[in-house]
Amino acid sequence: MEPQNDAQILKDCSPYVKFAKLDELLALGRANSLWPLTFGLACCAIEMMAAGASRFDLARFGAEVFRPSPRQADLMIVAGTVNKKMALAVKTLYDQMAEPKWVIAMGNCAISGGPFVFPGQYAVIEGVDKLFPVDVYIPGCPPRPEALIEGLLKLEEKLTGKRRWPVVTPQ
Amino acid sequence: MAGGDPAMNAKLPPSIPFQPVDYAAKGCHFEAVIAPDKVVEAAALLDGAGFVLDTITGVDWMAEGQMEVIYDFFRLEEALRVAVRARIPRDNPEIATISGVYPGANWHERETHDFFGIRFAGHPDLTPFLLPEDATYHPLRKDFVA
Amino acid sequence: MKNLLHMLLAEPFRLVLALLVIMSFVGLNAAYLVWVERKGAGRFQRRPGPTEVGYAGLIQPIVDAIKLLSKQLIVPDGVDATLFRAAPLVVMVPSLIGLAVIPYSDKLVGRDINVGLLLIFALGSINVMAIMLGGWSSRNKYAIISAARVVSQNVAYEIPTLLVVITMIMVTGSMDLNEIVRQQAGGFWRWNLFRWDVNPLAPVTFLILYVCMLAETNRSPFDMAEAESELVAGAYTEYSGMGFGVFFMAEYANILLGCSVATVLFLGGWQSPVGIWSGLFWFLAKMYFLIFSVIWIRWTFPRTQFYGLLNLSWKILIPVSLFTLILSSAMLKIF
Amino acid sequence: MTTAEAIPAGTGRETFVLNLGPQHPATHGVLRVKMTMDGEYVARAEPVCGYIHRMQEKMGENRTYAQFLPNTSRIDYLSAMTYTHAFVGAIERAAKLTVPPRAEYIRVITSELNRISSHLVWWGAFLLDLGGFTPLLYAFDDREKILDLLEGITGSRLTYSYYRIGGLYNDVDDTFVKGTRQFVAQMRPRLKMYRELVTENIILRKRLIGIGPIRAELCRKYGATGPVIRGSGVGYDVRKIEPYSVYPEMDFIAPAFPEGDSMARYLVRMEEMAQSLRIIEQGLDKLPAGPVMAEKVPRVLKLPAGDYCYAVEAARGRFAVRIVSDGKEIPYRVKLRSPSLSNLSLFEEASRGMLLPDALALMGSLDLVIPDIDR
Repeated sequence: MEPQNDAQILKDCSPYVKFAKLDELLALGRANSLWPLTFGLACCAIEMMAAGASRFDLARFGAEVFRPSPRQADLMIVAGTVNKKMALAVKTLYDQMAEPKWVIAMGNCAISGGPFVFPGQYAVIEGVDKLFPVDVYIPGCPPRPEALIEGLLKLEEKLTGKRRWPVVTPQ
Repeated sequence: MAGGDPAMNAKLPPSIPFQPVDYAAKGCHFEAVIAPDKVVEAAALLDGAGFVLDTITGVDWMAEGQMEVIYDFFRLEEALRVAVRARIPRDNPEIATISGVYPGANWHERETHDFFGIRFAGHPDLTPFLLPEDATYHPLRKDFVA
Repeated sequence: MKNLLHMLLAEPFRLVLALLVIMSFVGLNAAYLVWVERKGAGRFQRRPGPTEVGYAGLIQPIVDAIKLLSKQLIVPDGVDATLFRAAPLVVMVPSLIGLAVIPYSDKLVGRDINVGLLLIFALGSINVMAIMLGGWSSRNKYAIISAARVVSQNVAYEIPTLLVVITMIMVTGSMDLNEIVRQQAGGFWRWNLFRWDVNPLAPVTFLILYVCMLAETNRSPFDMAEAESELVAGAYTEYSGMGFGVFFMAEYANILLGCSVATVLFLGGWQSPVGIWSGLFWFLAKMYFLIFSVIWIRWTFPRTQFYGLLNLSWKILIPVSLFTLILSSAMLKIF
Repeated sequence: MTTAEAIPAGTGRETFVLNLGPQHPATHGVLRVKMTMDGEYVARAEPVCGYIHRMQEKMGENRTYAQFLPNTSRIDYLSAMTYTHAFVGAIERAAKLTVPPRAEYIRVITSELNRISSHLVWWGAFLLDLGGFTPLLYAFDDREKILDLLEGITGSRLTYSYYRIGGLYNDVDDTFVKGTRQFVAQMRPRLKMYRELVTENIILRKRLIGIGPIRAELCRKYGATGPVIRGSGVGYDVRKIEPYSVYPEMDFIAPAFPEGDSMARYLVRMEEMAQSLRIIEQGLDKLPAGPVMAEKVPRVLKLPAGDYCYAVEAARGRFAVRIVSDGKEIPYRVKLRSPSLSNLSLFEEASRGMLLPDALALMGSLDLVIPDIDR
């Protein structure tokens, strides 16, 4: 009998074996209850606050519970420039968060160092993905609160595989 | 001291060699170039005359082999900005601290030390201020390479 | 023989059933009070609050619970692991026990004992001990400051609470909660809140109990234990996942207990304010009104200063409650 | 009750170090404060900066004046307009450019709008420090209206870069003028509501009155400016003392409260918002017609060698730019004198012996923007 790989076995068995939906339930739970860490670095943090405020209201998606302690947060929104002095602290915060955890890199600085990168620069980290894995990148300098909400929906999509609202393309 | 508005002249300590500057073009009323060892004395005089320390900064004149330290002062009661400049050799940049006179100078001097490597003799704590704790480089020197 | 059978089978069964009902009641309440709080806060702050997860965000608490349950439980290096794990278990106990003796209606009571009030206040401080344990065992400076604060706050506020309770025991002459409620039958003017004849300062007494309840449950404006802008997350700083979730739930369970006690002692429990159709509905209505006011206060006032909090207790609440105690005992003696 | 006696040496009382930040809800960013605590009393609070140092001054040295312009709105992102004003002001001074009056008026109007939005963020965040959450959302609600107006003319919500060397990026339209008038009319009753709801709240007053007193002399020694020094009774305001742009033509006062406590600084900022509304109204009334860009702004801008300074009153105090030019296209040195740095530098001395929550209230009342300190 020829050797089969795991995926093949699973595929062959799939008509007969039904896997529990627990994973999907957990994913749904996690996606709809993303508690961000209260962690603002620079300009983008103000837009992050604006996204939590009345007009945009992250609470609609259950994501307004900003937890000041990394232990209780699910989502780290890196909102601003990370420099070499700060890098260790950001890394520590990420390590202190309980699994499962996600990271949104908000703004150009967090994505790539943004406008603060030039030949011979001595301070900024050129993208937080050099420190830890990033799930969603939101470009902008700073991104609008709508963009942050879109990023959050993208993260939910990544978790559940389903998109909450259809994507609106500009006319 | 020559020229300028007499009312303003009266506010300045007479022993510092202030020269009037065209405010409309430069944004400063008086400037004085003093010897590096006179800095503390000048600061004490300005403090006595009620000036506020605006900022301390350095300029790296690499071509001339010099570092310039610029002390900006202003008054709270009227528009009167003065700058005091002192030049020190670039290969041994050392100047006395004025943090004993103006405690607010502490951070400005630390920052200037960070950026230019200018040592402020007698400063209580010249550890890096804006740069990482273990930084040994001085990025605003003109010959700095990252 | 029949008696023995009753003792061995029916009564334990009834107790277990009551406990199960109370546990689910507490769980459901804690979950949905969070929803009310989030939705209410949204309304106070001119925003919709949770809307997307279920109709009007109604599934939000369940989703949060699923997420918290599935989070990693971190026991950080250097903590006292036993105490660290025990604290969240202990914190729920007093409110569960307390709710077992609260009369929800004439018949609906977990265990109708004649020292119910004593039981509640004898065990009521355990949750503070749990917060202290959690804070102390976390080996986190914020948590330790918070633990110290919680203890001194509790010491300060336990005294006026008990003075008020003693006053009420004297006024009603009973520690049986159902008996206290029964005495208040006949309409809202018969509630202990308006018993001018024996306690002319009854509304003040109620206010003291209410303020103490806010302080003992660590609610704003007395939320010293979890002073977010000062102490990060206070005693809970190191707790992750459900460890934090239990503390979070216990806060609401304690509010539930506090508001229930206040309802029973002052607002006539399950008695109707107009004298007819008394029952469970009135109890819940009064209790939820009190809970709503607690939420309302949280989103309206800034936090007090810690010495302000202690001053309030030692300099105002304790003398006033002592005065009401003496006054009502004098009234009882004279009339 | 607010201060403890200094701990005498050798009494055997144990202190511990509490590390506040770089991620802490009260530090509004990435400031770190090393606090030596005696129980809940602050024995020594030493701010540690540099966690968001972004090389702004180095960047000034390796790009042209126009290329550095966007950076100026990212130093203190809450009052981006005033910071850009200082930078373009220094260049206009050096290049002897005359800015058309319409542009100057629009600069003043937008700067004051920006000041209100900055103070609103401070107000909300400060109340958040004190444990009141709701005011933040009210403040942001009002702020959104300002951002709508500014977005309409600049295209950006936060980092405007609206002022250009010699004038403005573009002219304002009727929508902006009408909208601003409407905003001023709306904002006055809101300020009254804030006063009644928040300022007169007993808990707030207890937490602010007499807490964190800062004497005027301390401000002078440390170079603290803006609302901090005005809260100590000194009416120093760059707009009044060293006027720039068209501020001399405006009728307003620089409010000063002599108490020096956190409440005084609070009241200064609240009153400043009302004064800014007055300035905006006058600016709209006097708004002249005409171009918004100076003629003959050189394409390749080279400043004559020398030093050029320009100071403005930003939302946090005196912001000054010093440009050292050696006659090239690229500045030789750009020094940015930020108000937050000087304001924070007195924290160590002012907070000694305070309780932790009071020290945090004091820090909140200084209104810090950390990237403004670290640059």
